[in-house]
Amino acid sequence: MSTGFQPTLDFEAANAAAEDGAALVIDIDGYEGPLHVLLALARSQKVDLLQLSITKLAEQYLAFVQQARRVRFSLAADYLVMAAWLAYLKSRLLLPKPERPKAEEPPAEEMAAQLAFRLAKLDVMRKAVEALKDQPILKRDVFMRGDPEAVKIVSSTRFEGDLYALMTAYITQRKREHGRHYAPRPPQAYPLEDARDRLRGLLPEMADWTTLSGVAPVDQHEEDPDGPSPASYLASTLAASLELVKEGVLEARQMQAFSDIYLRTRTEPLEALA
Amino acid sequence: MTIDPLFTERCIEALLFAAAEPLSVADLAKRLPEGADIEQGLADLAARYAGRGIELVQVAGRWRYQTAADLAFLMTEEREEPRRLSKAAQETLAIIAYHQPVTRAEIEAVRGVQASRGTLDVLLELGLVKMRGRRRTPGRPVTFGTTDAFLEHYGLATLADLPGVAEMRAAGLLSLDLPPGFSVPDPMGLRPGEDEDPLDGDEAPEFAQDFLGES
Amino acid sequence: MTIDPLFTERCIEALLFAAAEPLSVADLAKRLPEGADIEQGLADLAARYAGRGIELVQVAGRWRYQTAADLAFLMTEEREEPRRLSKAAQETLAIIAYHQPVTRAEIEAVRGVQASRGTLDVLLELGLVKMRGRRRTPGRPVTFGTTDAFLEHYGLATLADLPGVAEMRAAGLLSLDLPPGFSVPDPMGLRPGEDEDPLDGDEAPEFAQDFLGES
Repeated sequence: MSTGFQPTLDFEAANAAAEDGAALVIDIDGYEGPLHVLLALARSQKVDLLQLSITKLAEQYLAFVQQARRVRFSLAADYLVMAAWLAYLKSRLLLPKPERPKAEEPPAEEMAAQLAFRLAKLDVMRKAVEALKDQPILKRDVFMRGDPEAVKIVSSTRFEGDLYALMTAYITQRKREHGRHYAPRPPQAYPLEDARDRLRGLLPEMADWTTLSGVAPVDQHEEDPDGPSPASYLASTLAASLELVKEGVLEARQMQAFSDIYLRTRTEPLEALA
Repeated sequence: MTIDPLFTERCIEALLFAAAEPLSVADLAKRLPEGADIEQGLADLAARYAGRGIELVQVAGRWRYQTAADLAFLMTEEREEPRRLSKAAQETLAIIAYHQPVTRAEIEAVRGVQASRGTLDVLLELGLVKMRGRRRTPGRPVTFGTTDAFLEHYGLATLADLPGVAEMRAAGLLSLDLPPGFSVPDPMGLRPGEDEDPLDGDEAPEFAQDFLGES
Repeated sequence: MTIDPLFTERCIEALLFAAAEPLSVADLAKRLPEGADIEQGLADLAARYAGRGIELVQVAGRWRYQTAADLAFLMTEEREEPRRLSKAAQETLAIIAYHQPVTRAEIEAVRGVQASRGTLDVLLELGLVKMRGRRRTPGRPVTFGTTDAFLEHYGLATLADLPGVAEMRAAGLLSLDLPPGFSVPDPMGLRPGEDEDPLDGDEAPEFAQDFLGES
């Protein structure tokens, strides 16, 4: 329980306070909305909620809002709308009745009765909260067997799970689905430039015929799983070797289709061959 | 073959005592010899335990033993720190319990405030409240109701055992449908009774429409 | 000050019932009002319960209730495990409910994991899910949908009553960071026969496939 205004606990004080307009200790956070304030005010009138004097209630509410605004400047809009409406209702109740009521507007008395009815409804629910709290509550007032025996008797057709669980299960998956991205990694290729540079560096050592696979860099997949594949090393080295052949610094030969390719540094200049 | 009523009573006693959760008559019937008068046995047993340190009670249509409420002071070690419900959550729970099935808009109409996000969530998560279905009105809003766990928590046999429910219904305070012609401008923009069909069909919506049309 | 022996008896009764393990006289003395004759209370209680379905016994110097030995046959009957849906089953059920008619491959696409064979079987066995028909696409995969038992369990009148995006948002399940275009399919969106064929009689396609795979 908050220490907020409790008119039911201290009727006389609250009533006396209501007379001189200081009905409420202003506690905006203690009231959830205009209806809750109205109910607190109405209770201090000590009458049947349905017989309530709306004009008196309106006065008290307006005073409350006035004072509350002094305490907290940014008073919620709902409080002010309710204040305006109450002022309007009060004026209609006080004014002499027009001979022909305007269409679309129910009589002021009826509007007042509706408000009283709503307050009675809210009041009865707040009493219900108290009544429920007075019930013997499990694990507070009453206790089940502390050490049930091992037998569990549960009918197998019953299973657990409610709609909320179903919705939660659905949404968690859909969220997961959206979080999942397919990002294919483009295969790493052994750059042709690197292959050419490397092959040029190797030229002095390649006086004898050497197989292409012997020249290509060895598989580095172990150390660098994301690195180029062995096929890429081989392919780039072949392409580079063909370029070097064209430049005239390398010789290549293959005995027949699909057999090994051999490479060797060209010793005679290209022109001599031509 | 007739079954000794005392034997039936003893069997029920043992089963309920050993079980970790409340048992229904059907649960008991499955274990007991055929022909045993279980209803009678439960009644005998309840009478036998009346006023004892432990009592036999019916919750959510099932039976369980529990310690007598007046001995709660002894149970300091068994007591669990209860999860405290906020005032708003308590009020919302009460409205759902007494008005079910009830829509979110109707809860808000009674309270005069919009239900904050967390309020219903907490009740749903605690399993005190569940979604029941949909109202057959435009928009088909979801309706809420209480669970068996709610009844078990508050030690209620059925919803009819909610404190004061009969008086409230007699006073017309549980009807979600306000009398015809309701037109209080609501700061929250909620007008129960205008777009709502009555829950139990005890107040014909046509009447409300006719009334409005006349003026 | 003397203490009513009956009150002592009731206190002991409640304490032994609610305790998680057997209690010694010293344990009881700590909780009971001073001056209570605990030995006498225990003796009275033991006498009261003699021959009942539950009995008060002393084990290793501590006291506890236990079910009568001759009723042990009640306790040893088949223990039915509570049916709690596994997380995987719960999730699969949710997808089938919202996306039906849906194929196994589509379920796996949403879940991001392969549906284990058991998961769907459990749902089929519980009668929550059924095979609806065959999709008119290459391979003619079997489609799954929910059953009437599913609706009954969740208290839904029709599939159209499944909570939609609005309710999910209201329940705080949908946050603002959802990608644009997120939508929840309408479970009534597809009628059987539109792009699926009904299953032929007693066809059991899952079985056939599994057998082929095993051989």
